[in-house]
Amino acid sequence: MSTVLSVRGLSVRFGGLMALDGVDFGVEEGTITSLIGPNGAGKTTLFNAVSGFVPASGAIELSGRDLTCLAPHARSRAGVVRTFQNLEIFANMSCLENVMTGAGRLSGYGVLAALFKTPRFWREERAAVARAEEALAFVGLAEHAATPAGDLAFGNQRLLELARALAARPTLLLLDETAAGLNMRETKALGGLITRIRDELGISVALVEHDMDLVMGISDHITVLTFGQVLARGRPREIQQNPEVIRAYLGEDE
Amino acid sequence: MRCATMIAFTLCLLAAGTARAEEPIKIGAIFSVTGPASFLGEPEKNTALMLVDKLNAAGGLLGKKVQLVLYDDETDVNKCVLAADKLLKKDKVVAVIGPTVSGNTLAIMNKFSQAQIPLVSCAAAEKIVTPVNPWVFKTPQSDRQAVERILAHAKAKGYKKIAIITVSDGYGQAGRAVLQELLPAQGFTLVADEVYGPKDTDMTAQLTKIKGLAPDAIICWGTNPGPAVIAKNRVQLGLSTPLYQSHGVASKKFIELAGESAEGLMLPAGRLIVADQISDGSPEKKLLKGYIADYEAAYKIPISSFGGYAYDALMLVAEAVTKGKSAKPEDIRDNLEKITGYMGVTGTFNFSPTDHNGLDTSSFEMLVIDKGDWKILP
Amino acid sequence: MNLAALLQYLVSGLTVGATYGLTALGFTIIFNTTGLINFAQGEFVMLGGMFAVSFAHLGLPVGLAVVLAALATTVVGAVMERLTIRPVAGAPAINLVIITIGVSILIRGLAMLAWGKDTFALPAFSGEVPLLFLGAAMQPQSLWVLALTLSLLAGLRFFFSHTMYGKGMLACSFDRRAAYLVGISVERMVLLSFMIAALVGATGGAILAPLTMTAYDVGILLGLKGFAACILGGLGNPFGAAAGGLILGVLESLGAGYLSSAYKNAFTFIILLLFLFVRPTGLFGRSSGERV
Amino acid sequence: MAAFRRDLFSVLVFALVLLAAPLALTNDYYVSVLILCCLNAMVAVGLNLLLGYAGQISLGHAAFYGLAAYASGILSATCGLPIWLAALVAVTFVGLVAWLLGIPTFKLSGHYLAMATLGFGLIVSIVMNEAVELTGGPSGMVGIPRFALPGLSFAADLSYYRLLVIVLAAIVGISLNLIHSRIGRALRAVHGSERAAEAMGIDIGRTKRFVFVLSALFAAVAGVLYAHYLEFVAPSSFGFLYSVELIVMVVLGGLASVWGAVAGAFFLTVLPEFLRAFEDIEVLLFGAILVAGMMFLPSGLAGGARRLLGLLQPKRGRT
Repeated sequence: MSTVLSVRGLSVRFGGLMALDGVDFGVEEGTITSLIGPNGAGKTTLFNAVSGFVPASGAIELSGRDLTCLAPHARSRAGVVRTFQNLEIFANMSCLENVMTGAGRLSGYGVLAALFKTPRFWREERAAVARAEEALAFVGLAEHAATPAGDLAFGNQRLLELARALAARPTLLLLDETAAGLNMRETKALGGLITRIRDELGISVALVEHDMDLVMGISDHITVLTFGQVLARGRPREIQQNPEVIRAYLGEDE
Repeated sequence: MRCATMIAFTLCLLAAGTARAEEPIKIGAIFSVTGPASFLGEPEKNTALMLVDKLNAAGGLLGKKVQLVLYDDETDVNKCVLAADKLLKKDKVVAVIGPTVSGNTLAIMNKFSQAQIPLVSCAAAEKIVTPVNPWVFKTPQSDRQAVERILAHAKAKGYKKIAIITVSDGYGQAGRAVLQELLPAQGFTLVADEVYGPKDTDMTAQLTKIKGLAPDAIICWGTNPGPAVIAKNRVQLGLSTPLYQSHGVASKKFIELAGESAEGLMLPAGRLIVADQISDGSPEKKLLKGYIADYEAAYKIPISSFGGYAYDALMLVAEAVTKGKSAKPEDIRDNLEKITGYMGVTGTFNFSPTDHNGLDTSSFEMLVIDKGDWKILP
Repeated sequence: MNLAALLQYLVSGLTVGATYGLTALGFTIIFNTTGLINFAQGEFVMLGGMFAVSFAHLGLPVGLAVVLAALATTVVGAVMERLTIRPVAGAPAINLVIITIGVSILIRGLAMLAWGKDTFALPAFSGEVPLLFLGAAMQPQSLWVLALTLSLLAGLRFFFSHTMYGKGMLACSFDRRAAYLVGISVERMVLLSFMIAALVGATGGAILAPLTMTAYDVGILLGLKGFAACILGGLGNPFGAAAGGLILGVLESLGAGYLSSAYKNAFTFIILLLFLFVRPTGLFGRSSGERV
Repeated sequence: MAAFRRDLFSVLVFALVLLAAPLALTNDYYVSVLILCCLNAMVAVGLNLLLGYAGQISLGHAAFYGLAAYASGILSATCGLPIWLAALVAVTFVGLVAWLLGIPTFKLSGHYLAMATLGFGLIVSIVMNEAVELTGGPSGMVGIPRFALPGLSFAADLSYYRLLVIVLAAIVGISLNLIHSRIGRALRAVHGSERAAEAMGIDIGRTKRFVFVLSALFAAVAGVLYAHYLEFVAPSSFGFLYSVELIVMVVLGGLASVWGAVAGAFFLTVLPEFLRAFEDIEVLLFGAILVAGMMFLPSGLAGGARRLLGLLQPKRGRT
């Protein structure tokens, strides 16, 4: 088993505040790795640093390739695709178009091809539509292809964002609190979906999540962050029994 | 029965005949009734409408009514071009007066020579008549004549170093170009060449710079309200350097705006605003007083000196129609060119194939503002 | 370099800058409640001046004319909000901006019909004998303008940070729904912001009229410069707006004095652009408004 | 494929209707109005790509229009270049200016972007006014030749109009083709959420600059054709107010709709011709129509038309 994502000594500073302080984090190929920790521990910041939205010091490698110098879009093109804690769907486009934007990561035709409708344009467009439809079907939104994304119910918008990321066929999928705002039934279905992403699509997943049942149910590995530092890492069972983790959680949350 | 039909038929013919005789002479007009140049366009429109009523009340031209087809170009080039197209292609007028501003006139001139319809512009720029476009005339004096009047006065006073401050619009640019040319040519030194924006509200910066260069006189070229601001700023800065204004502010409005700061300022202007001070009994006084009385009776507002350009434009066209006894565009053009010694509101016009403005510096008087009123300088 | 001249440039610049700053304050008030740039703000300034001239013509004392002008314009502001802004509450910002553009055209058109196209002057409040210090001359009216700008600024600061209404208005701009949930009447706050903006703009217009004169179409340029002042200072900050206005005025004046009066505005805008490229949210700006 | 066929068909019908329009009009004068309609529509379609699709405002498009008009005018009238070459150089020049301007400008967003583009427009306008030797200053520049191509003359307004219809149809076609492609989706993604667009591998800086340059190029093409139609240019045609008018055309026509922009441009150009009969209250009516239009047709003419279509045939898929 090889390492897909390897983060070493990652630090992020916001003004005087150390949001992340020398964090090591890794995702093994074909696994679901969760990142948990109390509010403000730096989980989303870690994702932002990995996907390039905040400047950070330290090493970030994707399958051995250095990502630190790349802009966010280039990291996405390299294979790290993410979703957002606060929904960031393209409300002004249909569901299919939303997902095709993700699929666009794999097409490379230029302006002239689009203008003159070259064979390459048609080939790649058809492929993009196919991939988008496949991704929509995968998350169960096939019948909503033509619906404007803004008209979808909240839970479905979460799924749409997931489909959009999947259509990009990432090497590593970063899911930022995808279950936030979902009811129990939806959360359970989401858990199944994430497992299928790993098993059927073979995509490695990193997950920031507050819902402990979900995390414990589907994760292969868990890393716990507090105050910008790694508190513990291990399998779900080990984390559940780790006294420091329990203290951190009881001290902060419940 | 047959007889009755014949009578009816004859009546019809007669009716048709009179109807034909009453088909009006259509004259087009384009003025900037709204927009930045509305202070010119509005009195021009008023004057033209008033004159047409007067002409028609007196029996029209060649026994036909005169119809004025008037469009507002909103001081906008595109609207002006559309208005010109409309007059030429849709309304099929025999001649056009206006537009109000130079840029718009320049933009549509070629259309008139192509369509072979005469245009009598109410805008001042020299470019309108030099080189002569056979189909285009203009009634306002050229800036050159105003500048020459000012410089003659300055020379007599012995001024050497002159500073100029001009507005950055078509009017100011035209004046600035003439000043830049004539000042050195007539032996003056141009020490400062400052510019201000049409909507600027404070020119102390420019005047401070001018003050530092100590000129003998300042010439300001602009239309309200800028020159009034400059007059006020001059007093504020304690500048005693004589200030010449241009004929662009030759209206009571300027004195009202500048208030006491206007005292002692000098400017060249047509005689309309000093009609009272012209010697009694001269035919010019009668013409000017008549125009003023008619205008103020018709609109219940004080006359603006700028309406005179439209007065002359329309009356010159009327004169050409009457003189040549023809309202065909080409005849109007030919006869316009033959008009000499025609006394208008702005001055005495002497058109010729090489001069489509027909005015000289005698159409200007040098005035000084004294106790809130104009006074003719000897 | 001549020191008296430099001082004069600064004084002139501050005088002109105060006119921009005053207009900018009005932008800030509405922006702070609605996140909207009100293109009719310049027209409020124009109305203030024109109403004041009209009332003064009726023979009222200048002070009373100014107060009445400000009140009349406040009514205009309220009517504008009720008729054109409230009915479409929640519409995209760009639509609202177009509506304010339409309203500004409408107000300008009405003013043209009512007052004609001429320029008018209002008598100065305390005469026109220039005040001199260190060789720089200044109209007494300029002092009125500067004083008014400063006191309005102080007033607004106090209003926004120390009164219920002011805080409520600020809350609306940050998060309308949250403001609504904590019991703030968003509708009333928006109405109030238009009224205050009209009041501030009109007071400015009336006090400026003796210096700058007024006509039905002075609103466009003032609006433009006022907007630039807001941006330079950082949107939403009254202090920034006033400072932005003064800086713009001084830049123009120095540009006219030392570079070229023809290019003084170009000079000002180039500096503004370069500044924005370095500091994308202005002098005192919080994060940028992403609404347009 | 279906979308492409529909676009192609609609562009063809559009061009044919416009080409046939003069036959139905009683007077040559209306051709001049139509010519201005076409020119405005070219700029509006480009601006709509930027504003409607990518969600980036520009209050400086009048400057691109004007720069191209002046550049082509100066090159052909003053420097004596052949018109087609002058036009080509002018358009390229404007594209270059837009590209250079886009680099620092698109670090800004929202009102600050509006200010930056507005400032650019004002600076260009000041230069047009003040660089008298080059531009002829405020009263404008005369002597620009009528557009002509080697072997083709467009001296008559009607033939010029036909040329404009073809160019406009091409611009509309190009825009529609782009919209229904990866690039169009990228534009709308940038509008929808810049962060998500980046996360999907879209280079938002490049995308914004691309659409900025493209819309500037459309404006430049229109500007060149304007100068060689009027045979005269003056700075007042390219001021701040024209930029605002363009924005109004786009929004009133309907954001993110190519046909909406065309409709908005035609509507706003023709409207004053109808209002002219009202003389003094023309401006009032214009303002009132603007306000009412925005209040009652929030998604513009295109949105209104879509709603009407929706009423007529209740079940329709994508719009």
